[in-house]
Amino acid sequence: MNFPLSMTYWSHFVSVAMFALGLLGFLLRKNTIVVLMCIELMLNAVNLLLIETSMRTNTPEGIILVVFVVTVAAAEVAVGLGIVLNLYRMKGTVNLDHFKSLQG
Amino acid sequence: MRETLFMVFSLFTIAAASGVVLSRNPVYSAFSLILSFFGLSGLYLLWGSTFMAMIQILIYTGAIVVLFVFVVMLLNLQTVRENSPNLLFLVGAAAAVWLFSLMILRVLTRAIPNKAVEIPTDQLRAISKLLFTRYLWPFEVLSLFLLVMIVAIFAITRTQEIPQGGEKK
Amino acid sequence: MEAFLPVGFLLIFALLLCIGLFTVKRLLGPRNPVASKLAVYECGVTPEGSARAPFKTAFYLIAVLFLLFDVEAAFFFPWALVYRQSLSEGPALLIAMLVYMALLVLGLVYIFRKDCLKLN
Amino acid sequence: MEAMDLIVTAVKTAIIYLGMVQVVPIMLIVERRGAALIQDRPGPNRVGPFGLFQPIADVIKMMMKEVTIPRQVNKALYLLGPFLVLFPASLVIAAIPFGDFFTLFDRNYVLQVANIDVGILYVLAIGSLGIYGILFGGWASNNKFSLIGAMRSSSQIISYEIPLGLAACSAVVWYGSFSLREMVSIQEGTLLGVLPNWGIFYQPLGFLLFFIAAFAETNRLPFDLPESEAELVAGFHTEYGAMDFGTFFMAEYMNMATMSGLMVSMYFGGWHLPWISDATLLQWLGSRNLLAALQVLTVIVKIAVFMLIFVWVRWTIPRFRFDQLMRLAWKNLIPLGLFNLVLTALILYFKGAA
Repeated sequence: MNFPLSMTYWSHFVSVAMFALGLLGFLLRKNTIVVLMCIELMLNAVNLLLIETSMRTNTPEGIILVVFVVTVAAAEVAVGLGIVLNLYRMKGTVNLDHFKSLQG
Repeated sequence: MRETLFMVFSLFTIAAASGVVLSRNPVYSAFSLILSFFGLSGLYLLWGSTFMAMIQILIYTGAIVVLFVFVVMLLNLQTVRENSPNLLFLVGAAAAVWLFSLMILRVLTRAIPNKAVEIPTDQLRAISKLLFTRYLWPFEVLSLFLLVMIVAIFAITRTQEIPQGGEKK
Repeated sequence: MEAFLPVGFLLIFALLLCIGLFTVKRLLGPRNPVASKLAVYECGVTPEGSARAPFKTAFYLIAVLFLLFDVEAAFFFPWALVYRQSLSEGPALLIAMLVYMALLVLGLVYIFRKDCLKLN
Repeated sequence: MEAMDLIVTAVKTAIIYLGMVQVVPIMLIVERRGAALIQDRPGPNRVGPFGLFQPIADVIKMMMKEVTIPRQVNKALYLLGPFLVLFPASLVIAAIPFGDFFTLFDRNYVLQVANIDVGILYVLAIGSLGIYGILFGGWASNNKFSLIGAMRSSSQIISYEIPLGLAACSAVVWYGSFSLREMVSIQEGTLLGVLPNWGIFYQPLGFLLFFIAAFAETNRLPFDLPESEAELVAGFHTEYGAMDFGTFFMAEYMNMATMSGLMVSMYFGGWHLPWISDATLLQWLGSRNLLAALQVLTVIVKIAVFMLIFVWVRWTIPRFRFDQLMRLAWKNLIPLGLFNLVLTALILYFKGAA
């Protein structure tokens, strides 16, 4: 392998690493807000892969798909954080361990 | 040149992304998130997609993270106590590491052309045209979707006003 | 993308300026910390309670509405870019945008009617 | 790109950047003397002839002041705060065209830091980052005034970003391009033989929206809620002193210059002199570089006019209340921005159809 590895390689690496980091945070962190941030990380990992493929193979569909992903991400954050605020009003905390009413 | 820059931005992005996960204080997490999105937009730029790079900064960094920071500051949480490692914690970590190694193995073993690819210039006009012709219906649905979101958010936050009047029991 | 190379230079110069300002401030300014100098500034009154306390969530609504409208406004831009060129192809693009905007305006009207932002 | 090109580009960038930083000392004296003129008092007139060396004295004073880091602050973010505002303010100037191009060693260089094809999006995107310095600085200060000031300031900035974007969007519809350079080149010549062919005559409502939003984005009066001294001490920078405070002000003046530059490029013909085309000027002057110098001078004069308007408005219009501010943004400016967009599209459509 010659040293400055290709951009494709790095894109895949960053994408996978970011997705794994997001997943790690999503599973391990207890702060609901940080968990939502980790979801954003995972979405962005996928976005990077989409843009990489779209630009490399010169197909515009990937970028159009990213446009939709961005919108959905924005809406998800807006509603998600609204729910977090509501939960905080009811329980006085954002620690995920305290939200157990659905556990039975 | 381009490859080296790409490597620098890649490492920067990953470092910032790990900052999001590892910071105890949610404010630092949000700050790392900004840096990570900034790095990502650099990567998009290096791939030649200037439009998406700008949208990344405009929407993600300029609006979505603002919302995160707002909520963190409005609630003014001191650090939430993270649980000490228990079984569930270990299973979660193992799952993430397992998935990571699986994916990275796939990336490494697949023959990726390790040569500089021809970067096409961003066919911005062509993409926009496509968005408003072939993908017009999804695009209009997007608008409807955002409208529904506005209503939904108002519905969620309105219930908040009830305990606010008479202080919490 | 080559067009963005000078922005890299600008980034470096801006960083240099920031570092310069930081060091100048550190080197030239005297330092004589006294307890009352380092206290919270609240017009001389002894501060009561921490500033880190939760407060009104009205700001959240503004931020959320900004986020949604910013997303909508951002996707006007690709349309704006191609609109002038495609005038000869009939009103398809104009109608597409009008429908898109009608939904946006509907959201705006909803906000005003329900008075989400306490504007009235 | 050759090494020579790189060096010329770096030097050009440095000169433009240093030039933009010079806005700060100049505006210090202009603002104080302008305020004095409007309020019918002498103003600073002791240091040097007509008080012209006052900014130097001011800057030295700022630098020599004691640096206090209050006990309660979150140190890292507190120290970072001012630079988080200055940094985006420095980056935005990349998109502003100062002239067509100049020739050096038989090569042409654009009179602009970077000829970005998505110029207007770049400005909006990087411009929206300035909010973080305010938010993090205000939060890290751990002071009630700072936190409330930061929240108010950021709510104001985000609310006015939408009309700003919509006004810019209408301009994009009209010019059919994202690049500020292309927008300026379209504005050459005359309209109906009497008026200069400037964007303001095609987009009067868009300009008005952009103008109002620009005031709010730069936190200038009548929208200087975050700094309202009477009720909030100093808003988000209550706990900042010495050069940190100075850095916030540097950023504010640089933002003002950038906004003026944008308005000049989008609505006031950029480097074009009214009524005279570039080709005629080139004939008169005979040299490409002389023309470039004249173009830069034109842009600087136009920006200076806008800066004076900023000062003039500051001492003329009283401050809005917070709810009035929000009502203006959401109930007036955003619907007007949408209306302007539809109007532009319809006019273009019927003009094209006819």
